Order: sequence, then C-alpha cells, then structure tokens
Amino acid sequence: MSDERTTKTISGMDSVNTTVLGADEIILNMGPQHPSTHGVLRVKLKLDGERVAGSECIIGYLHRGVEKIAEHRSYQQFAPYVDRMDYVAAVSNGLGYCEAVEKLLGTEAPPRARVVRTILTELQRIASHLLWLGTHALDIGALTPVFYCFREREEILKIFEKYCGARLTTHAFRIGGLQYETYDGFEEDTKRFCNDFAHKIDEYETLLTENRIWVGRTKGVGILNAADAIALGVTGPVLRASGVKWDLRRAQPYAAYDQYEFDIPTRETGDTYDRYVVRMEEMRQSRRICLQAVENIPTGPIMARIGKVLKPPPGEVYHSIEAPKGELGYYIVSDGTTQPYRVRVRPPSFINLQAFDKMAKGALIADVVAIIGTIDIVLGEVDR
Amino acid sequence: MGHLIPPSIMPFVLPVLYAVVIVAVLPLLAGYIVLMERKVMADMQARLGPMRVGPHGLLQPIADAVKLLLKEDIIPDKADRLMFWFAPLVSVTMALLAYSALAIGPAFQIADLNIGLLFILAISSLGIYGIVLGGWASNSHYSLLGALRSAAQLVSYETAAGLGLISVLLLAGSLSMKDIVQAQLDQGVWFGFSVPFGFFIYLVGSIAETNRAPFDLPEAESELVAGYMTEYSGFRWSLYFLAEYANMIIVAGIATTLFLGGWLRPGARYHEHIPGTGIEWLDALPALLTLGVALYSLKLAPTQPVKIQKIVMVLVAVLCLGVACVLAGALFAPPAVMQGIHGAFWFMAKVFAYIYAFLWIRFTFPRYRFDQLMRLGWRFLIPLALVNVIGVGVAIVLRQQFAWGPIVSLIPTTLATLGVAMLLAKDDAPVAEAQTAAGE
Amino acid sequence: MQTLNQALFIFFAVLAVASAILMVTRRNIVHGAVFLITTLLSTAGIFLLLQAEFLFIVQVILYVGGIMVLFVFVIMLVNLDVSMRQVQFNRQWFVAGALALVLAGQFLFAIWVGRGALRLPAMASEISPKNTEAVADALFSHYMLPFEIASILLLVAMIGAVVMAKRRAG
Amino acid sequence: MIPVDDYLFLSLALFTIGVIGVLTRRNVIIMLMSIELILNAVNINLMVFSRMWGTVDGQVFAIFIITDAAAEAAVGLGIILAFFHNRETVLADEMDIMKW
Amino acid sequence: MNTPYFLEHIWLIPLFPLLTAAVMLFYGRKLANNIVSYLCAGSVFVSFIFSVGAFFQLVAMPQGERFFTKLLFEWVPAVPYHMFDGRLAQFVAGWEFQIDPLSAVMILVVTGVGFLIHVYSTGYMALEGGYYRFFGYLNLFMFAMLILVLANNFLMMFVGWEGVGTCSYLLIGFYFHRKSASDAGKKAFIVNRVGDAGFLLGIFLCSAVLGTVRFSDIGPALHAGNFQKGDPWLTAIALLLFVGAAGKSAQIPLYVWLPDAMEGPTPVSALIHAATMVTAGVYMVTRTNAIYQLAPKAMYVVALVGAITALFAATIGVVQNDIKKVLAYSTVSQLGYMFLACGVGAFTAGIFHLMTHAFFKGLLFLAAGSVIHALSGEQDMRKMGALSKRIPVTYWTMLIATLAIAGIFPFAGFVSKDLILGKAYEQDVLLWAIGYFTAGMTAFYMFRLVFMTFHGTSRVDHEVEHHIHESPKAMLVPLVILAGLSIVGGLVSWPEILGGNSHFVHFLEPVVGMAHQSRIEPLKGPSSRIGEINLMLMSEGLVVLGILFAWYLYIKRTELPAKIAKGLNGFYELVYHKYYVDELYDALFVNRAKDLGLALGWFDTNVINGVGVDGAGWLTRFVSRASMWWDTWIVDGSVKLGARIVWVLSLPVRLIQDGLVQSYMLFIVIGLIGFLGYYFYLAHHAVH
Repeated sequence: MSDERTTKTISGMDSVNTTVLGADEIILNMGPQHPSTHGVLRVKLKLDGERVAGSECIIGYLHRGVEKIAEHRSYQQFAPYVDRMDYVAAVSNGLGYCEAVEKLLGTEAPPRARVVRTILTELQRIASHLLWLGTHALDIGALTPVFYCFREREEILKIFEKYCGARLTTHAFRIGGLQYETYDGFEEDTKRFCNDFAHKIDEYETLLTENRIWVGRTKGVGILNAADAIALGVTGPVLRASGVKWDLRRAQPYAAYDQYEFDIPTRETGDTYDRYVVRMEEMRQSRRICLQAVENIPTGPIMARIGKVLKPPPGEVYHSIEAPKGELGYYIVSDGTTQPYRVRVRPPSFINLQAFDKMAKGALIADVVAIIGTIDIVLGEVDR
Repeated sequence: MGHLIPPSIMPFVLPVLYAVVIVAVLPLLAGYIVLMERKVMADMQARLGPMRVGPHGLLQPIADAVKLLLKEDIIPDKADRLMFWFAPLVSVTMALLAYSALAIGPAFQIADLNIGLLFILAISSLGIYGIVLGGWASNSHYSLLGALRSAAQLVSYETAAGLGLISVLLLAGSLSMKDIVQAQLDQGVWFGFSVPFGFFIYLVGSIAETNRAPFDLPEAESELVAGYMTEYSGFRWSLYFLAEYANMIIVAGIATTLFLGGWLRPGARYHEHIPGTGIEWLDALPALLTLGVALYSLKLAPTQPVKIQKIVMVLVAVLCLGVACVLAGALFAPPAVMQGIHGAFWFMAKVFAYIYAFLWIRFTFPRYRFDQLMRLGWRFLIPLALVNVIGVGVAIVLRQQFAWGPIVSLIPTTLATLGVAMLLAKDDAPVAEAQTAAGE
Repeated sequence: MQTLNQALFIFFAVLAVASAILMVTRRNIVHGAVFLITTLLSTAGIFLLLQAEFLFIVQVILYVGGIMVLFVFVIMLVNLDVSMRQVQFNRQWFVAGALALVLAGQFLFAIWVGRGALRLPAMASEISPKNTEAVADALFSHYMLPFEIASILLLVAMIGAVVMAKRRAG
Repeated sequence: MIPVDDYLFLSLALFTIGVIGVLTRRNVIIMLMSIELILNAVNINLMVFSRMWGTVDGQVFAIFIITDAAAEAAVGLGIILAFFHNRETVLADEMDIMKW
Repeated sequence: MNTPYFLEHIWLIPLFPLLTAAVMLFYGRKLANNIVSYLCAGSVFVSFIFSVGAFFQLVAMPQGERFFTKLLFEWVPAVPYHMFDGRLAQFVAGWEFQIDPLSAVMILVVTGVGFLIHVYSTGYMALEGGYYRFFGYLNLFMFAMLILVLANNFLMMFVGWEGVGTCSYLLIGFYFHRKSASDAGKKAFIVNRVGDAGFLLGIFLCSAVLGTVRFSDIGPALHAGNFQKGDPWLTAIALLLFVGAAGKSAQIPLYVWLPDAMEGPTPVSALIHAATMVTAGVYMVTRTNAIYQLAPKAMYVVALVGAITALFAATIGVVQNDIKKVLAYSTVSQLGYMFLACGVGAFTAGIFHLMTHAFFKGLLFLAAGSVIHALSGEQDMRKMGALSKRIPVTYWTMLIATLAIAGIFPFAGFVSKDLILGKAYEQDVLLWAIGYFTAGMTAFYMFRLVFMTFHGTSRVDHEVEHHIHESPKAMLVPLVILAGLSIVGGLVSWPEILGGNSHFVHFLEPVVGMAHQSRIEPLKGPSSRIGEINLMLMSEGLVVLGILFAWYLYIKRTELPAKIAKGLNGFYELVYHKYYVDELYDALFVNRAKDLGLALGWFDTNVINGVGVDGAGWLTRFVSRASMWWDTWIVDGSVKLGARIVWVLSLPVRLIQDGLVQSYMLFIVIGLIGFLGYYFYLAHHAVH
C-alpha cells in the first residue's frame, strides 16, 4: 500500500502534521508533547488503518551534551552530572561512574562502602521499577497503581534523603567510596521497608497480574524474541523477558554482588506481559539482596586512600553495571590530566529504544503506548 | 395559587417548574459528582484529594466552574466554526432533555410518557451527534478518531444495553417509568435481583455508553490525548463535561428505575409501624441518616483550619439538618407528599450508589483496547443478552402457565445465562492474537 | 389546544422544509447531514402531533439515532475536502429542477382539486395510551409475514453491507 | 383542526425537494440523503391517512419503510465506501463504468 | 562382427565433459568444491576410459581397416552446388565422429593428459575463487578439443576449432580482473581470428575444388579429380589451411599470443597451451596430409616456417626470466619442430613428437606451476634458486622433463626429436641444420631454467622463503605419472636402428599411407642407418654441450651472463624484447586497425549517418508527411465519415444510455409526469 496515489492533507490536518498516503495510510506524529511518550520522545508512526506499519523514533529534544561537559570537568566535578542522565535511577548512574573511575585509578572502594553502595543501588532499582510500574499501568489505563507505587517509592526516597540529603539526584557516592557514613537507623529503615514491601508487591499483583483486561492489553503485545533482542543489543529486563539469562550482577559482579544470593528472573515470550512479570520479580529479588546486605554491613573505612587531586594514568577503561534499565556502561579515556579526555556513556534506554520499531510493527495504536511504556525509557538518558 | 393560573396552562406549570429546577441544579450536581469522583479516587489511592477550596474541598466544584467559565474560548483556526459551536449544545441539550421522562420519585417527573423508557433511550442516543460533530468540527486527527471511536462504541453498546433493558420490559410489561417501578413493588422484588444478568449487561453497557473507564477509549488520555474534546476549552469544554456527567446520572437513573426499584424504599412491602404512631420504622431511616451526616459535619467544623471553612462546615451541617427536618416533617405530611419526598431521597441515594460503582470500576481496571472492546460488546455481551432475553421469555411462560413465583421462575434463566456467560468468557480468552498475526 | 397544535405544526413544517432546502443546497456534506437530521426530527414532531408516538420514537431512534449516524460516519470516512471544492450540481440540474417542479405542480393540482375533502377526525385530547399496543398488535398479527420478510431484508442488507465495506485483505 | 391538505402540502414540499436533490446533486451521499427525505415525505402521508382513517395500518407501513430505509442506507453506504476505496470519488457522474 | 561397443559409442567421449561443463556453468555456484572436483575430473576420467576402450577396439581391427565412423545426425543436409571445375557436388556435413589411428592417439593424449591436469588443478586451484567456473571452462575445452580431433569433416572440426579458441580465451582471461590477463585473452582471440580466417577460406576452397569437406572423402576426391602434384589449387588450399594451423599452433608470424597466454592459470597453460590445443594445427595438417603431399611448395613453406619458428622462439627463450615465458617460447619452438616434421613429410614423426611433447611439456608446465605454487606466486626465475632440496618431487620430475625435452637418451624427447631430425636431414640439410642448432639451444635454455630455479644460491624473497612448501598430493601424483610417461614415452616408437620396431609410426602409417608408399622415397639401405646413428650422436653431443654451457654460465660463473648480455648489448636487447615483434605488430596492424576504426567512424558519422541516414530520414519524413495527409483526409476521412454517420444516427439512443444514475432517474420522473398527466386526463374524462 505504499503507492502514494493521492498525497494530500485530510481536511486541513496540518495541525497535527498528518498527511494521507493512499486511502488507508497515514503518518501520525506522537510527541514530543504527548502524554504517554514519557518525556520528549517523538514517534513518527506510519499507520495502515489502526495498525502500525512502521515507526521512527526521533530523539534529541533533551540533549544537554553530558559527554562533552565531562571533558571540561575534573573527575570529581563530573560525578553529579551523571545523576541527570537517568534521573529516576541516579544512584545507579553514580555507582557506574565511580566504579569506572576507580578502575581507571586502579583502586577499589573499601568493603563497607561496597556493601552500602549495593544496598542503595538495589533500593534505587526498586524505586525505578516502581516508577515504571506506576506510569506503565497509567498508560494502559489503570489509574490507581501509580499512587501505590509512589507511596513505596517515597519510602525509598526518604532513606536516600536521610542518607545524603537529596531525593532525586542524590550524588550518593564518591570516587573511592562514600562521602557520608550511614545515618543511625539506616539498617532499621531499610529492613522495615523491605519487610513491608513484600506485601506491597502482592498488592500490586492483585490489582494487575491476573486482571483480565491487563492481561489482554499486555500479552502478545510488542513481542521481541531472543535473537532479535540480542541482535539489537537490548539489555536489562527487556532482554531477560525474551528468555536470555544475562545479568551483569551475576555475569561480571561489581560492588558486593558476589556475596549475595539472588535469582535472575527470565520469561520466554518477550511480550509486554513478560517484561512486567520480570520487573515485578526483579523487585522481589532486589529486596532479597537488600535484606541480605543490610544484615551484615562490615565495619571499616568508607573511603579508599586516594588523593584530593585525581590524575589517573593515561589509558582507557570500560566499566558497566546492571542499571535498572539494562547495561549502563562508562568508557573513559584519560590523558593523565585531572580531566577526562573523553567520556562515553552506553545508556541502556537509548539502546533498548532501538527495539521499539521491531516491537511496534503490526501493533495497534493503543499498543504503541504500552510498548513505549514497557521499554522503560528515560529521555534524559536517551538524549544525554 | 391555583386561581392565578389559567386552567389551560395548569398542566404545564409543574413540569416547567421541574424542568427549570433540573436545568439549574444539574450543573451543580455534576460538579459535585466530579468532587465525589475525586474524593473517591483519592480515598482509593491512599491520598486526600481536593482539600483547599472549602472544607474537604467542598467548594471545589464552584471554583472549577468559575475557572472554566472564565477561561479563554478558543476555536481552532481551521475548525468548522458553526459545528464547533453547535456540537456541545447538542450534547448537553440531549442530556438534559432525557431528564424529562425520568421519574425522581413518584411525584417528581416532568412527563410520565407511556413510552418513557424508549423516549429516554431515543433522546440519549442523539447525544452522540454532539460528540461526532464536535470531533469532526475540531479538524484534528485525535478529535476525529475519538469521535469515530465514540460513535462506534455507542452504537455497539447501545444494542447490548438495550437488550439488557428488554428483559426488564418483559417482566414489567410497560415502558412507562412509573409502571415499571410499580411492577417491582407488585412483584416484591427489584428486577436487579430477578434478572441479575440483565442488570450486569446494562451496567457494562452503560459504562461503555458514557465513555467511562475501562471503556474510555474516545478520550483515552494516553492514546488520543482527550479524544473528541481535545480542541475544546473553557465553557464549551465544560458543556461536554456537563453532558458526560448528566449522562451518567441518566444511566444511573434508568438503572435505578429498572433494576433497583426506583424510588422504592428498601423493604417497601414491610409495614411495621413505630408503636404509637402511624409512622413506619423504615420511613424514619432517611431523616436519621441525614441527621447523622449533619452531626458529623458539626463535629468536624471546629477542626477546620480557617475560619471561613469552619463557617462553611457549619453551613453544611445546617443544610443537612434542614434536609433531615424536611424528611422528618414529611413523615407527618399526607402520604402523597411523604412518598414524593422520601422517594426522591431513595432515588438519589441509589443513583449515587450506582455512580459510586462506576467510579469504583474506573479506578480499578486498566483500559480496554479498541478491538478488545468491540469484541467484548459483540461477541460477549450481545449473545449473552439475547440468551438472557429468551430466558426471561421462558420464565414468563413458566410463571403464567405454572404459576411459579416471580423469583423462582427466573432462577433457571439466571443459571442458564450464567452457563452461557462462562462459555463465552472461555471463548473470549484475552490473548492478543492481533499483533502476532500481523507482526510477521 | 387547537392553536397550540396549529402553531406546533407550522413550526415543525417550516423547520422541516427550510432545513430540507438547506440540506439539498449545502456544499458541506456534514452540514447537509445535520440539516437532514433536523428535518427528520421535525417530521418526528409531526408524527407526535398525529398521535403516532411509537412512530415518533422509531423515527428518532432508528432514523436519527441509527441511520443518520451511519451517514455521518461514512461522510467522515470519505474525503470531504475534495468534494467541497467541486461543482455541486450536475449538468442536468436545470432540466431536472424544472421537471421536478412540473411533477410538483401536478401533485399540487391533484391536492388542490381535492382540497377540503379530507379532514382529520376530531383529535383526542390526550395522546392515545394504546398506540404502541395497537401498532404491535397489527405488526404481529395481520402483518406478521411482511414483518418477517422485512427482518430478512435487514439481515440481507446487514450481510451485504459488511461484505461490501470490508477491506479486502492485502 | 389541521386539515389533511396541510400535511399533504408539507409532504409534497419535502418530496419535491428530495427529488430535486436526487436529480441534481453530484455527491452520492447527498443523493442518498435526498432519498431518505423522499421516504420521509411518504411516511408523513402514511401517518396522516392512518390518523384520518383511525387505523394503524399506515403506521405499520411506515415502519416497513423505515426498515427499508435502514437497509438501503446500510447497503448504499457500503457501496459508496467500497467505491471510494477503489476510485477515490463520491461523485455520481464519475460513476459511469456500468455504461458499457 | 558386432559393432564394437566403444567405437559405436565414440560420441560419448566428448559428451561427458560437455555435461559436466553445463552443470558447472549453470549450477556450479551452488556446489561444494569437492563435488565440482569429483564431477569434472570424473567425467574426464570416464572419457579417458572410453578412449582407451575405443583405442583397443581399434587396434583389434585388422591393420588396414582401422577406420570407423559414426554418424550421430545430419547437420547440413545435402546442398547441391557447382564446383570450380563445373561438376555438381553436394555440400554435406553431419555430426559424424571418425576414429582412426590418428584420432585414437589424439583422444588418448587429450583425455589422458587432460585427466592428469584436472587432478592437478584440484590441488592448484583449491584456494582460488571461481573454482566451478574454472572447471566448467576446462571441461568445455575438453569437449571442444575432443570434437576437434574426432571430427569427420572440416565443418565439425571448425566447431571444435572455434570451441577450443573460445575456451582458451575464457581461460587465459580467467583472472579477468587483471587487465593484463583480459588483454592477453583478447590478443589470443584476435590473433587466432587471422588464422581462422585462413582456415575458413581453406575449407571453402577445399569444398570448391574437391567437392567435399569430409576427410575420408578427400583421398578419393583427389583421385577422382586427377590432380597433379603441385596443382596450384591444392597449394592454395594447403597454404590457407596452414595459415589456420599457424594461428592455432603459434607459428611465425602468428605466435605472439602464446607467450601472453601464460597469464592464464598454470594448468591451463599446461593443458591448452602446451599439450593439446596448440597442437591442433599439427593435427590438422596431418589430417589433411593427402592435400599437402600433392603440394610440395606448401610443404616446404610449412617446413621452413616450422624451422624458423623453432630457432627464433628458442633464441627468445634463452633470455627470458619468467619461468612460464621460457616454457611458452619453448612450446613455440617445439611446435616449430612438429611443423618441420610435417613439412618434410614426416607426419608420423610430427604426431609422435606431439605426443611426447604433450607429456614432457605438460609436465614442465605443471612442475613450473608447482614451483610457482611453492613460491606463493613468484614467476621470476631471478628470484628463485636452490629449491631442489625444498621441493624434491617437483625438482626430480622437472629434471626428467627437461632431460626429455633436451632429447637426452633414452627419454621420450630423444626418440621423437631424432626421428624428425633424421627425416629433415633426408629432405634438406639446411632445415636439419636449423633444427640441430635449435636442439642445442633448447638444451641450453631448459637447463638454464633448471639451474636458475633449483640450483645455485637462493634468491627467493625473504617473506616468501618461509612459505616454501611441497605441493599437495593432488598436484604431485600427476607430476609423477607424467614423468613416467616422459621417460618411457619414447618406447612406443623405439627406432628400429636401436633395436626397436617403430610401433607407433607403423600404427599411424595407414593415415599418412601415401607418404610412405609412393610419394616419398623410403629410407635408403644400411648406409642411411649409419647416418641415422651418426645424427643421433651428433645431436646428443650438441645437447650435452648446451647443458654444460648452461652449467658453466649459471652454476659455475654466475656473473658471466650479465657480462655477456652487456657485451652483446644491442643483440641482447633485441632478443630480450622478443625482436620487437609485438611492437612491430602494434605499429603495423594494431594501430593501423585503430586508424581504420577512426576513419570508419568518421565515415559513419559524416557520410553514412549524415548523407545516408539523415538524408534518408528527411526523405522519409517528406514522403510520410504526404502520406499522412492522404491518410488523414482521404483514408481516415472516409472511415470517419462512416463513423460520424453512425454517431449521428445513434445519438438519441446514446444520449439515454449515458451510464449516469441521475439521468436514468430523470427519465423516471419524466415517466411519472407522463403517467400522472394521463391519469388526470382519464380523471377529467371520467368526471365529465
């Protein structure tokens, strides 16, 4: 149906920038100002009736040149900037960056710092997944879960706030370890949250998991098989939902993950429902890690002995962690000065977004919303 | 007063009065239903909802209304101005017109038509023009898609809902609202209990007809922004809003009349009197309930943070007290007056209960996809409704031929319909075969 | 009562004729459809005046609420912009109009010749409560066969419409 | 008392307008709508005579006519839709492929 | 006697390679390399088996009746025509396969050597792209060559002739992405065209003079025509045919393509440009020896050209540094020998030399290929040396071949070469002298090649040094077999003087029977025997001298060759540049041809296109305009008039049937008006 017999505007549809291709094909622009594109993503959809015949993601509306900024900041100065990439998982961003620089320096954070880092990062994973769950459900039309999710996320943010004073862009870690010692009651807060949270997840699942409409809206929608997922470089829960058991926490452990037991949930089909189930299970596993970690935080220093002025030896390093959305990698080139010569970030959302076209082809418009939601993108990270 | 009015005009006086009252009160009512919705939503979502304007946000609807009326009225450049102007009027007019046949209590009715129910259905089916023309006139893709979806949805579910109503019409043998209520009184059972599946089908159908979640596709925010209302703002938008909520009240009114016994009090055939008086126990219930609300408000009043809020709270308490007094006073009035007033109370209570169910459903379920919605309508509800209607026909034969009781005769029907429903539900497995087929 | 009825008749009649004329002459089909709806509603009102309230309801539900929705639906599916810019009347409009007026004249002549001969019987003061039942009785007894035939006609039309409007695969 | 003539005149007016619409408008949808108008005019006549004779036969016929109109609209619009998908026109004088 | 099976199915021999060639060229891309190898080599092997079968069945026949033809189908049906002398003849040609001792020898050589080279190629080409293509061409070549040698008439032979030419072109240009290779292919093709033109003219003349193109009918035709020895027509035919032979067999002046043809893969050089195709000319001359024997002048020309070519090519070969070029010139030289043999009437000796040459020259090429393979593609002998220990098998086989070509007793070359020299001595001492001197040079340059390649100090590039390796078995086995044949090949016709019985020569005698029976004197008595021995000893002596000279120059005093080259600067340059023949041809023919092309182009543009075409176009337009006027107004006009009349007559009907629904409705209204009017009319009358 690609013959453009009559390329013309339908009754002055200029207002939404829509043209008619043939009798049944239209181009529809979703975003950048659309309620469910999660920020300033713009999706150009070619529709054949109500079905998506092709799609194109247009990004860059939130580009701030983070990587370029890095070249003009010292290593420590750049650390807060990374929080602004995936701003709903700032702690994870910081962990990746700090560990990458530590690797470059050839040092390692002390054990205590590593465990605290693990706890905070896992809490951040829960928070990120909660935010995803809420908005995803909202996109599909379930109005209520989002508030429940934010209620629990609030608890996590409170822990962050008590720990470092910030809630969203925390800058929780420093190169070489931690700036702050944990506050009194940190363990109790974490334990209490984890214990309560078990029932809360059940509550969300009651609302959604076996809900006929929810299942109908998500099962079989946006299928991404394992081969495609790997070919597209997709990582994180999206990859695992396609049946690939790949988790950097297990594959190349960092922080203190090698000390804890946890499962890597996978599913087979790789549809939206599977990604939902995988993320739900991941939250349970994160809770499990937190509980194990908080039971046994070693004592000792929280900061490695590194100088005030960081001058890593010339060289390059790539370090990646399992961020909530997938593999978050930092590639840093040092020229021996106090400022990195080049920092390149491998953001999971950006790579995962590539799978959108594959998932959306043949879907209905209503599914597009579900599919965008299920990839779990943060435009701050995509555009950087 | 009677001598001031010429006799030829006399029959029109009361209806006109009612009409004026309805037109005047309905926007306010709609506003407060919105408030109720927000409060219910907040309660379900573990938060407070509007709290700023008035005590517990009681004045919020008025603030909203003022805001809407003061907003700039924007007509898109390439819109069809005539239709853009005309469409919301159609919507709201048809919604209000439908009230003319609705019986709010035995006394409050503008016209008791012998085809009352059909009239309401006919008029409310015209409301669709407001949506379709508005969506078309906006000259926006989202609007047009929303309008077309709305039209398709309305036409589909009107069929199902209508078939759900027919089961009641068979039982009542009349189209007049009053007669239907009377039939429920005569048979001693609300039709909602004797034909539960008719009620269920109408419930689902009415949610879909009013474009409420989970059938709110025409205005699904995440897909079509605001559907047919996307380009509307200010007063015109509020007209659509009003129409939507007015329609909610109408479907609730229909459901109340047909399935929940209309203005009948619970236990309408139970006539135990309070000793020593001619007052029935149950008739005292409305007054006591409102009195309770009044006292509760009064108790809350001192806790309000601002003085003006305290005053408003007290005013609310006084209002409720006044209503309680009216309700109590009616006990001593002639039976016709008493039944009129109490009937209106019970009717409104049931309507709000029904609307509460709407809200409850809305905040619990995700949204259907359009093809799933159509499938539900055509492949589940309509076959089920047909089975139900046939079943009710059989039940009536049973009742007439074998003198089975009004409830007993319907039990086989209900069971049979239940079986069919389970069969259909199994057939309607929620698997989106759609994409897997087309995605290859 | 008489005057009221008279006034209502004139109101409905004028409304019907005026919007019918507008319907035929409008460039914009959607406007045309709206004017047709107005005509149909006016006609429904006239039915009410003629104490055929069941027909009134049928007219509103079926004609306005059903058939015309279908029309509006289709109008929105087909391309409007183009047809609005085109010439609205065909080449034979003058001849056709003239012939239509001749036909009207003939009818007018016929009615004029027989004017005053037919009168409505005195109207009952209230709307007959039995109208719906009477129609139902007639429909399900005397006109049972035509009724069934009509239902089959509808079924055939439904299948035909589905077949024709269905998009061919590919 | 409204004489029957008035109804007949009204019916005639609507009928004539409908005929003119059918004969002169190029747009097929408007032609179909004009046909609806003609049917409507007929219905008025039926109703009037039904009222005049005090029977409901006219009303029954009117019901049949409305049924007919519904069928006609469904099929007619289906044809128009199919035609539009193929030829991208709704003009009657461009629909002349049946000539030969 | 039942018809022998293999003879009856002689046509199968070329068919097998054709089939595999078709499979390769159509489906080869999809086949795995080993399947390609098995199919192609297998089909040639089957052909070889059939050839052996046919050979033995032929041998089994009585001496004088060893002749068999098999007509597959008619090709050119009898076309009557007048010969030069006015007699009526029929031009007939069929797909008729002929086998006699000559053909039998040829098919054995072709399929046998061909099979070995196929086997060799599976190793040599293993890592090349276009494997299937190579084998497809190779098999196609086998088919064409077999058609050539099995042909019963000139026409069919010409098919094979052109077929081998095409395959040669394709295979020389196998590495078509290399410009030099594609140029070489073109050169071979174009130079051969000159020869082919002569050949074709010869065929025409033959059919015009003799009234037949069938080989077996030539003898009877000569008798019937009562031609005298030295008949000018026959001389003309013989010379024309020799032009063709010279083209195909690379004789002066048409030899220039063969050295360039070395651009092709080495197995191709071995098969086509050493063993088989280039010998087609010799074969053809032998096949038509009946004509030649009646044209002594033509034979002298043949002998002279052969001798000069032999010497000329040998001198060039002395100074070449490219291992394959040396072999190429050597081939030209040896082909000269064969023509010399034919020219002096020793057709059998020519064919015998052809066969032995196929063995040792094929072997030389294959061994050279093995060397090149070992040195990762290096062909320059100045960058070789001291390889004898590194690739011993190649070395020993190559040494055997060199000894054979040099004519060392008792290798194959000795027998065949001395047979030729002996015959030449009988005919003309001058020719013998040239041949004799050439034999010495051959020994010299061949041992120069061996010494430069395998002995002395290593001059191999450092990088290549590491990769030197013996070739795979698939390549070595054919080498060893051919080496064996090179040693014993002479035995099939061991000279009577050395106690042999010249089997081969006798076997072939029926074909060239006339030569031995009447026209040429038989060898004279015992005195000639002594002469023969003396000749042998003389040539052996010269050969040994040549070898020693080569040893002295290239092993002992390696600095000497450069000095000599310097001392004889002008001559060396002349020889090194192959006597500037290519340049001469460029100047004389190629550039003149280009000039001619330009002139023709000018002529085309200005005369043909300008005056002819444009003028004709103008004329045509003028005429057509007149014709159009006629058509429009007179022809069409009358037709249109008829149509117009019908149009007018049909107007009322057509106006009604316009396919527009609204017009039909209008008629409904008109009808309604009519009916109403009629009704009113009736009502009016009814009232009154």
